[in-house]
Amino acid sequence: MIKKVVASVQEAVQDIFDGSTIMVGGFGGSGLPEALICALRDHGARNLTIVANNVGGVQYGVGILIANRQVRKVICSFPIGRRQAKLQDTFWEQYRAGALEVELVPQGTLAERIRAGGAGIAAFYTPTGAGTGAAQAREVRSFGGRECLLELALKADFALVKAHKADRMGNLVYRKAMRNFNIMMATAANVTIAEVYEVVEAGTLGAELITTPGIYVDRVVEVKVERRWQG
Amino acid sequence: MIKKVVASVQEAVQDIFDGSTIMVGGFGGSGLPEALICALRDHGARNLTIVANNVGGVQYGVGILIANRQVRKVICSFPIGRRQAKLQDTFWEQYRAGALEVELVPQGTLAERIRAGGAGIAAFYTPTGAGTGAAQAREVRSFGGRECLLELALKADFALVKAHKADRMGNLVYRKAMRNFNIMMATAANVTIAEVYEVVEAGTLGAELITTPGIYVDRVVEVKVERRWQG
Amino acid sequence: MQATESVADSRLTERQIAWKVARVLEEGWYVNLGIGIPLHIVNYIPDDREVILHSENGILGMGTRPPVGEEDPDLVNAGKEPVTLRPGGCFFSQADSFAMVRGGHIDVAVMGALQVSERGDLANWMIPGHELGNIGGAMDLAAGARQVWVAMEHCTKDGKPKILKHCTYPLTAPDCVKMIFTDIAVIQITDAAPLLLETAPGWNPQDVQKLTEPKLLFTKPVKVMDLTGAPANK
Amino acid sequence: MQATESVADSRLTERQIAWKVARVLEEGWYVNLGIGIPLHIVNYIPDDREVILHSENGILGMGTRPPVGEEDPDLVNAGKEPVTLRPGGCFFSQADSFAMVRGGHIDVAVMGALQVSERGDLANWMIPGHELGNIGGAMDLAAGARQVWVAMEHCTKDGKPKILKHCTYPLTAPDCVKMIFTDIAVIQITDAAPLLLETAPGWNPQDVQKLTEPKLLFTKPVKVMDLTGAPANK
Repeated sequence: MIKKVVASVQEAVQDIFDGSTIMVGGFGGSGLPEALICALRDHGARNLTIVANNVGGVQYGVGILIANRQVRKVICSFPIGRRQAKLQDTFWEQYRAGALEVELVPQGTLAERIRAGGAGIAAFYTPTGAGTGAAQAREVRSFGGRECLLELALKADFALVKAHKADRMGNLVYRKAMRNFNIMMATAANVTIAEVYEVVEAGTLGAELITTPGIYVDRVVEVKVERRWQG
Repeated sequence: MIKKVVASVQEAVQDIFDGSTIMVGGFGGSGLPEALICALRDHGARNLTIVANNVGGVQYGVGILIANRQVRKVICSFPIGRRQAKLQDTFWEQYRAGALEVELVPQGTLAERIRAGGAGIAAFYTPTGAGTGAAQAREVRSFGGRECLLELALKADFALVKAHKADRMGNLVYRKAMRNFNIMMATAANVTIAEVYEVVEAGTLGAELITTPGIYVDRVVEVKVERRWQG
Repeated sequence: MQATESVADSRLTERQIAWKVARVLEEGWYVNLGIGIPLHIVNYIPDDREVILHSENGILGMGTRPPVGEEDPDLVNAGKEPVTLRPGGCFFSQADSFAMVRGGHIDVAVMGALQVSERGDLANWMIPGHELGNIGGAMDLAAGARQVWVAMEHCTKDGKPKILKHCTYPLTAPDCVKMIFTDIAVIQITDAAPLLLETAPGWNPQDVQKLTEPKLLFTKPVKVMDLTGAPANK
Repeated sequence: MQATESVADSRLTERQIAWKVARVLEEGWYVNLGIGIPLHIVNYIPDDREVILHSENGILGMGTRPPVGEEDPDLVNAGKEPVTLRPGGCFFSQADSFAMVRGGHIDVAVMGALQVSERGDLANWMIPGHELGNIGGAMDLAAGARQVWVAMEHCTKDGKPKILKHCTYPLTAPDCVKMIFTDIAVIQITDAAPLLLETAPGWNPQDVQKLTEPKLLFTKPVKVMDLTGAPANK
């Protein structure tokens, strides 16, 4: 019997190695695999390349790992908001010292590059960024009279994703706007680890509601937390 | 108030013009917009380019339009099965006379080209077809040591799709394996026309079950038919 | 309401600019609202007009902020603020969300701007001298939406024009802006030049021109904004 | 069970070939079954082994054909035949389905073949001289699955080898086939040459070699298939 549920977040992240590329789902705090990120901080793997939409703060999101100096490079669309005052010092210190590299990618291009990684599409042409500075580092080509940039697929060693519910086969369902980057990231990593609020019986998630089929998920860990708005 | 529901299949297809490119959803009889196809036959538009996975037979699917000599070109992965004996004569007669062109596309490439059309991706590189005769008509390029072919987005003037239920805003939900080509085709046409079994109140389809958001749908027509297996 | 003199402090507030944009969004349009002034627009769409709001994190049919205590951490907008879902709304992934954007399915994207050029070039993601900008979804929206509208203050904090002959900041996308709503004017980008459609009450075209680098076209008399029903100044 | 002589009529039936493949699919694998012999495989997977079947029209967790009268027109397999869904199964679009395939998420695709070359080239979509072939999902599956297995008759109807030094029919994909299951043998494609792993009862390696164009490797004694529990010959 297929059983992808593991007992703890510690067990779930134990084989993450120094130098890994790790995709981290979520948009702000929505769909963010908070417990897995904290487990990764405690685990201590270093020299990581993180793919995530935004960095977050010193107390949530990828910012936790940056503050803990585990990150060598971030590939993101929104590196650091002005509100993240507590993270600013650590972030800029590492950035200016060259210890933290930042690759800025437009959000839709980031989402599509990750989808391409999971879908076996090696590269694609998008109009996003044409006629801007972004075009300087890209191959530019016209299709139907419209300039497009060539963008390459993104893949990862691990993906940390967050969903609402899972079953033992790794099927995931999301609640409201949790899907964001989680759906694509789950497809684009060698090992996909899902943090969920609840594990339920196989066959009870609803065949038409499963938006991450278990084929993409290697490990599931249940993290019971109270969900409330934290302002 | 947004109201995309129209009264009849005749009204739904009335502005389809000679020479249109039309995507037709379905895989075999599953998710096939049968009533819209029949309405298009009765409407009589000619010189059509049809994008569909398979041609079907003389009594169902795109084959109805071929038998009626309305089709100039078919873009598909599976043009004509051996079982479609009744369609064979008409099909081959037109094909050999040069009146019916067939563009053969691998099924996954077809699906992805249609998705790209809807998603504003001008073109993409896929490993499918590399090292085969399909590569002769394509640009070949290596990514990470793997040969890929460049494939262009597909778009259409009209898409005829089939779903289970819809609301007045054009949101669609599918039942079981009906989704097949319908989901992508709905995104890739200037005008998307959906045939559904039932129109329900907005807000009752389930926000997490809507797989074709109304943004992609221009017209909805309810066709009450009994669904049973026809062998 | 004809403007007769320049009244320097009679500028629209951010909420009034948002209100102004909300009045001209049409029934049935699919609209993306960017961070900043545009996010206020949701509050001013008339109840009897169905405008469907898109949020790039995967929402169609976004509604207003919920009452305190009813916020849902799994239901936030592009600014990561809590929102609601309207009947007929739905959820999808960020890839599907930007497929919508890039594929030309969004009727209007309303965005903030640092600079707009006379031909509609948009710069809104980075100030030179800053080490890193935040691109977010701006480049995709500017390149993908059918129309890009800008909602912004007419001038920088130190009073310099933000509507320029050429943008000096890094571009978000070239040649994309169609309409500009500011605290003193409504301007349409046309092939010939920016066209001044409306001025704020108390502003005449010459005053707007002084705060705008490229030459503005206008037809006399330029309409003065009717702010009846707009949110109060404070 | 040691084969001692050539018995020309002791070939496996199509269902026996399918049964043979089904025995070696492993728990937890995601498997796509092509049209023809492979579609029978679903019937022979042991009940206590969870092998998850993918159907390219958008199904994971496909089960066997339902009883007569319970067929559902909205639930068919790649051959457009009615099937069922197993607990934990789900549905998706054809684009998502081939994203799974192309992205290397399918452990094994089992396909029919017209020809297989000694290096694993696959030809299964067109017979030269026919005006049009039906590609279907074959090219995507052959290029995208982690492993491609072939289930086919060893020879053409007129007795000619289908395992060749070089394919003469149009290729579906080069260098993709790893295992070949036929009515008389199980053969693994290796870097050196095709390796004969098993023969059908009544067949010895030399008999199989006679019906196979490239030189076969084998280690003596070659295993004879154990057909205990296989479906009956008729």
